[in-house]
Amino acid sequence: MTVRVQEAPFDAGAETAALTASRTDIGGIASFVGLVRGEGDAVRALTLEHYPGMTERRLAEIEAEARSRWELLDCLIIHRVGRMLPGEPIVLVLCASAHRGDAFAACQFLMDWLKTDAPFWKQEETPDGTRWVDAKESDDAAAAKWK
Amino acid sequence: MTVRVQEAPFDAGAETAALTASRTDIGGIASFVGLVRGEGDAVRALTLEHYPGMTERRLAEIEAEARSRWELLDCLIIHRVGRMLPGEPIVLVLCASAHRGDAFAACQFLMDWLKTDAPFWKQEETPDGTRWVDAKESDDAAAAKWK
Amino acid sequence: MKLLYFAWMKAAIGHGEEIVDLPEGIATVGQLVEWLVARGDGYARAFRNIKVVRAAINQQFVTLEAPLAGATEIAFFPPVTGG
Amino acid sequence: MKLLYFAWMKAAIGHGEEIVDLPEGIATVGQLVEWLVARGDGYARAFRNIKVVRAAINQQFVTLEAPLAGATEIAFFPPVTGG
Repeated sequence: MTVRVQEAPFDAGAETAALTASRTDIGGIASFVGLVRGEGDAVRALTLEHYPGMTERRLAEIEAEARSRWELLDCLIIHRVGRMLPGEPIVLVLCASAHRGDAFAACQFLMDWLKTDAPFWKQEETPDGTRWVDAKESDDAAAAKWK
Repeated sequence: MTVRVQEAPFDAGAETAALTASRTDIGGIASFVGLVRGEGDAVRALTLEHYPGMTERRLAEIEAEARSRWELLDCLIIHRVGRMLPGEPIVLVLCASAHRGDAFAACQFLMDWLKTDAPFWKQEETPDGTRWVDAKESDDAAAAKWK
Repeated sequence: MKLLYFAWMKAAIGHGEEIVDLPEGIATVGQLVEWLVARGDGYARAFRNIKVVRAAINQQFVTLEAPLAGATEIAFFPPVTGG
Repeated sequence: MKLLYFAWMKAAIGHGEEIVDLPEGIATVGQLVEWLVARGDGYARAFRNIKVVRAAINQQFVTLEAPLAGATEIAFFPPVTGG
């Protein structure tokens, strides 16, 4: 059960291997990697700002909520901050369970809540300058279905 | 859009990296790795038998069905056959999309259909000898919800 | 016509593959099963619980009512347990 | 009392952090916002559309009606866009 906020890129494969190392009770691992989309050439870079302290606290709370709802054997959230280029990974969520249903549901729940309940903000570098990304109503709707 | 049936283990991280290499249109990759569970010491090894030819054909059909239902930028299914030990990976499904909802749904759909519609059979080695694993009604129910 | 058997059906029958010449009058998968069951105890054991037996003609799932016309490869197997 | 601003609110106000001494009579987050808005154009711009402004007291989300009692760190920010 780990939450990390970091500037460095992550290696999803190595994180998965670390999670499964020397144990034989995990039946499945559902995971999600979010990447910077270039939108053609419209986005040249993305900078993630966050609220240090509150971010880690909210991620831990969201992760604890997931563990209370589903049978999880392990769980990992890594969210990057700082500047990153199109194609680079932003976020990783791994959920390990004995059964796939719990792993899938928890992973999707964590991503939906991350999008609406963790204090991160995205700023895009475009050919016309920088702009702050607007929050999406579809993200609020996705998160609301778990309430 | 790739389907592989193989005896060798796979590297989920390397497969993910290959899928995203040199492109910037992918917003998210949902993935699932299924592992051999040891059930304490009750399962010492698992052997996967399959129907060569029909397996690849069914996997390709199931994958095409997923692509027709959701907006996928890429998709990968790797299913191992032969003998494997507890903790080893059996199956990998990766679904890449511009948006996470499509990636998650397609990944879950592929796993559900794999469980009920692809000709694989599991045999367990237990302390009391080998036994063929029974099909689960819960898998049929999971697959039926997509019909 | 090539017949294939998998998993515990293969174990019960004793082999996973055979070539057969069907007699006249066997037109469906169900009739083929009846003919096989009459061939010996192994077949009878493999097909004992016909409800759980799955069949495929030329690598496509079919029901027991499916006609054999055009079939070159017929497979019988238990419910699948992959993934 | 420490105030924090993030994203475009920080840009509008010109800094992301400040220590303030509140005058008497400011008891809720909403009253704090009114007091800040009166301090200058940057604040007025940051809080122009109050509906989209989110607030946290001591790193917990709160509404504009929340009392300031016990608050040591108050943050204002736009709707979040992580993940």
